Amino acid sequence: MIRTEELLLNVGPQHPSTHGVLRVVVKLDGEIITHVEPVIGYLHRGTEKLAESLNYTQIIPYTDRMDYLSAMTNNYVLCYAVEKMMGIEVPERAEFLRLIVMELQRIASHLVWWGTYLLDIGALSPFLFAFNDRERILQLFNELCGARLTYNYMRVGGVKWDAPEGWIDKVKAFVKDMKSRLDEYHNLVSGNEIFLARVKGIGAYDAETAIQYGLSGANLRCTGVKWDLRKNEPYCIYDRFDFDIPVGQNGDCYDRYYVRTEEIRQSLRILEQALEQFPPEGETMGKVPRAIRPPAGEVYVRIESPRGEIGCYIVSKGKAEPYRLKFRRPSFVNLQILPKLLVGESMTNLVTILGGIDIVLGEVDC
Amino acid sequence: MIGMMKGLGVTLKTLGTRKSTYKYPDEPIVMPDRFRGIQHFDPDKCIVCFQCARICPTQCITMSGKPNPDPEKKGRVIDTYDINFEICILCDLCTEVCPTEAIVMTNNFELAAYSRDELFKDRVWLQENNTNVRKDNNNIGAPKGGAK
Amino acid sequence: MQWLWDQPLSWMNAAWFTLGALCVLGIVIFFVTYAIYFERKIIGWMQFRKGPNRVGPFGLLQTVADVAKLLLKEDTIPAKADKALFIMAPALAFIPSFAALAIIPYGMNLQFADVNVGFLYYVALSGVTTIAIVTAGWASNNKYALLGGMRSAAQMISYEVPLVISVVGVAMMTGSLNLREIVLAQEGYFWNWNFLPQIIGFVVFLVSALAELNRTPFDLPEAESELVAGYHTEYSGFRFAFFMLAEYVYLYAIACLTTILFLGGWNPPLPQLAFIPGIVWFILKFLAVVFFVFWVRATFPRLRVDQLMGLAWKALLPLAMLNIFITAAGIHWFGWGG
Amino acid sequence: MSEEQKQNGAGPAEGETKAEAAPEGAKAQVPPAKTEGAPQSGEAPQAPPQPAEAPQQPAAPQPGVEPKQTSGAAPQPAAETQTAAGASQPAAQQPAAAEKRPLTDEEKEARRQAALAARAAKLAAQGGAAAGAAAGAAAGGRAAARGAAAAGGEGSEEPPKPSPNQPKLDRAVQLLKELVAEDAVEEASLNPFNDDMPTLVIRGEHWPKAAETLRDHPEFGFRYLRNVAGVDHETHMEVVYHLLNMDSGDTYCVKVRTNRDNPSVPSVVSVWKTADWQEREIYDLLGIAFPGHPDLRRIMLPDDWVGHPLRKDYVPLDPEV
Repeated sequence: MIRTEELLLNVGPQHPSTHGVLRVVVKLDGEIITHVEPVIGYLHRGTEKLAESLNYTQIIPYTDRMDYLSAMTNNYVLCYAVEKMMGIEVPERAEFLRLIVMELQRIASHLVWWGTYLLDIGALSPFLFAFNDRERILQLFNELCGARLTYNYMRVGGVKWDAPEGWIDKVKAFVKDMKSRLDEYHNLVSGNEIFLARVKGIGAYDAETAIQYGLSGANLRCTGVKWDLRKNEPYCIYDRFDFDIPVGQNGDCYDRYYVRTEEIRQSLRILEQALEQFPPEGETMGKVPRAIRPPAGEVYVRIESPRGEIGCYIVSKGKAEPYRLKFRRPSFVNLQILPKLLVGESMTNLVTILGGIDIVLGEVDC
Repeated sequence: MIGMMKGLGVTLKTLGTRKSTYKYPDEPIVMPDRFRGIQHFDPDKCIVCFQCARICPTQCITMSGKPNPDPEKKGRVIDTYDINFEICILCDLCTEVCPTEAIVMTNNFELAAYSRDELFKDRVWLQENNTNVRKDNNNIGAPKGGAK
Repeated sequence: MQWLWDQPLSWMNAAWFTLGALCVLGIVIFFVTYAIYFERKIIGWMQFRKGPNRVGPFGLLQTVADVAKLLLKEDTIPAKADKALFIMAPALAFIPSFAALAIIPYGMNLQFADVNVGFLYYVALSGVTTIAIVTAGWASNNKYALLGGMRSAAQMISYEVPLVISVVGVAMMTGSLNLREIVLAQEGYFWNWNFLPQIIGFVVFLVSALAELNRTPFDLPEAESELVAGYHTEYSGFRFAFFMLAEYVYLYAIACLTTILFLGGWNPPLPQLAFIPGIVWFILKFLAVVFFVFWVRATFPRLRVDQLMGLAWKALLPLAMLNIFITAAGIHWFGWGG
Repeated sequence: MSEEQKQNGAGPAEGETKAEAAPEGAKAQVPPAKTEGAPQSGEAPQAPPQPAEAPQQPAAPQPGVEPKQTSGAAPQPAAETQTAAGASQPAAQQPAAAEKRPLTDEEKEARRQAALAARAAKLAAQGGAAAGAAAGAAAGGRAAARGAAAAGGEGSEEPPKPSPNQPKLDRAVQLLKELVAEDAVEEASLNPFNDDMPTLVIRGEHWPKAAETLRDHPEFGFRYLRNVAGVDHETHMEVVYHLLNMDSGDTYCVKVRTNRDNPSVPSVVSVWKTADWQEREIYDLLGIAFPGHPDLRRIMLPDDWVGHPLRKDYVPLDPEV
């Protein structure tokens, strides 16, 4: 009688397609996965403990390093929370700058996801296509706030830097080019039969499971649930622009791909309208008291980051440092569904599904 | 099959397009003015107010002042000023709060070193690092709303 | 080299044989270094970037530098690896690939060995490499390598079948397996090259050839994103160079075979162009096929293992069979073939 | 924050002794009006929370010049908190003499009084005596009208404009009392910072049943648990759940309190699957046990880690870090 034994395989923490230091302990029966157990914590830097001894301006550089692919949305969620507690009014031009910068960040983050996702599935060129266009966004950010990845751009009450002259036209030029580039991406990949065969029907779940697991962002919208914080709980000045929310039907990897690529198109639409209504001049910093001390109390604020709903829960005791600061990180919550999706799949699908959920380990371990 | 053909078409088209590779080691990359590179420190502007040391999120600035040598001027003069570039995250908060723009960011970013203690830059080194210093030092954190 | 065959073996002949073999080896090594270089250049150009251009003028010495680096690299053998198999696997992979080059006719009399079952000889030898890859996967005592080895065994065996059957059509049309006859049968204009009447056979051959070479979209055995590096995860230094060498020599062999079997070897497309020597046409067609393989690698994603198997048995094999019937009907009613 | 820097910082920077920051300053007699109250009702049900900077923000705070409180619309609390933090945290960018506001005597006297009260409260908090004192007490001696855990039950000092969420809150409390248990809800209040998000504090032992009702009852329908956070107030530990009803867009905040020595809150993984890892994280960093959790292990820290870092009394392994 042949005695077969299950192969215990450690995928990660150092592995080409785990998008960071995630270790997935997998029991394999041949190629089929029988048991999955994600292990995280390799990138845990204790941001929440550190934040308890830093004042609010000092925490902002730490939020850049949480979800390092969309630092702007992390900055915004912290500033928005403090502004909501202190009731600070952010001037018009600062709001516009924040919106433009966040939407550019969403495009950049989706481009990184698109490139690495195709690389996981095996196609080499899309990764270079995506990074070639993302480079233009990084140049824009570099000119605006002096850094390519960790921007430290927003301050409580507004933004630190005003747009240098000529910057807005560069953004307009980028938005125009990106539209045609996006069609080229679809030509390169979206119709490719091999890609479709690799992605359709993989890692599917229904709306009820998505809500049960508290998923957010494209992982929730791919099942047909139309929930986007920019529309359902508008913040910043999102309610002034019209854009629609792409929604998938059957919640498989292809729908997540469709929703995210469609979101890039919608972000371009928002950017166009925002650039037209951009106030020519105005304050970039609201009236902020010298020492930022939110009154005692607590607030939970949430915005739509490229990976889902990022929330910032601050309990303040009236001091300059938060008494307790907790970030609701979308990647951390979205990763919980991985074991449920992987059992019974093959090794190759593990990479496709993990890439589809689009997690960033800096945010998972916070 | 059409999808694959279109894909092949796209890659063929990119065969002839302009390439975007930098010739970095040969031609240095020109960074925009606001780029946050390594700091430049100007000791005589410094009034030893410890604002930068206090605001630094990673506390990597250690400085000490000494009473002014010539008797008639009061106040203090900077004695030692070190930034530990092992943990400095170049977040530009120190230049933001400095009232006299004694510390400003430059555009050069080459910080690679063979040993860790070379990353412990002292006052003299920071003073000499004065190539392509940043002009627009928007220090909004400084008192009086900073030099706009 | 044909005139040497009939004379009895003497020291003089043996020297000629080794000299011939060495010069073919030289040509192939030269091809392999510049195939790697051009592959990286072409794929680079297709991705908005310049390929290697730092070592030597225009980066021409890049592959030479790589090979030198591999030679100097420390040759690690994993602790609990199966030492004998681990050492033997790379050699086992390279030798058949080089031996298979003997039967390729580059010109009318430019052929190393005129075997009348040329293609069969090639298929037999390429089977040996499959064993080498499986032993490499098993011997390096690494789970990823084992998975890579298993996958490649399944893939290469199941793609040899459509590969062989798709060439049966060509053999039927020319009436012989000797590669030189096959090329001679394709004289004249380009439309009586084999790839037009045998268009199905051509497509099936190309697809299964890609699978044989473990190249995208079938590069499952060394799928970077899942299996880290597949069967040669644990190999370093010169042993790894052997695997790379074997892969590119097979690319050379398959490209030559495609030119011979389907694109009319050294025959010019139009007889009026016959003043250009045959070898130039051979090289042009050969480079076209190689460019196509690089082009496919830059564009397509990878297939999953079960899709791969499904494609081989459910799509390519029936197509190849169909091709045989069509050729048979063609020969019988329309008088194709010699 | 190295010691000597604090001395230098405190020494030259501030002349007068700075009392422990009483965030609202002495005179918080009028709780800041529910700034978002009035326009709230007009809001479409789909998007109740009003972005903070909606025009209805009556008085933008004047940073340095606001000694008096303008009549009805309270300026932002930060504006009147000109008092720099106490010795422990010198104000970050507090220039010594740059914008000294003229302090009225009455203002100075009030601040001293607040400082004394704050110090008393701080001692009380350390002593842990005030068992009943909710989180509010630890926040310093300001009037009880403020914020979430106001001692006087829900909204005893009803703000001039009753906020639209008030009826929802009462309905929720009443429903929970009926369906779960008489004493299920310890407190209920509206969080003024969060567009009056109704906040309920539910007793630990009734929490599983309450969670069930919150999710399944047609009136609640909170099928989406968006955030689970653990907070360590010196006097007690708290687990905060933020719930969302996707159809109506309401968000509720539910808190469950537990003592500090062996904190435990019943797990709700059976109700919302998303709580699984978030509870494990709270267990890992704060040490709150979650009976009923399928697989309660450390998630962030190595398994052999000693202690729970996010606790206030956590002594880091090597203090230099």
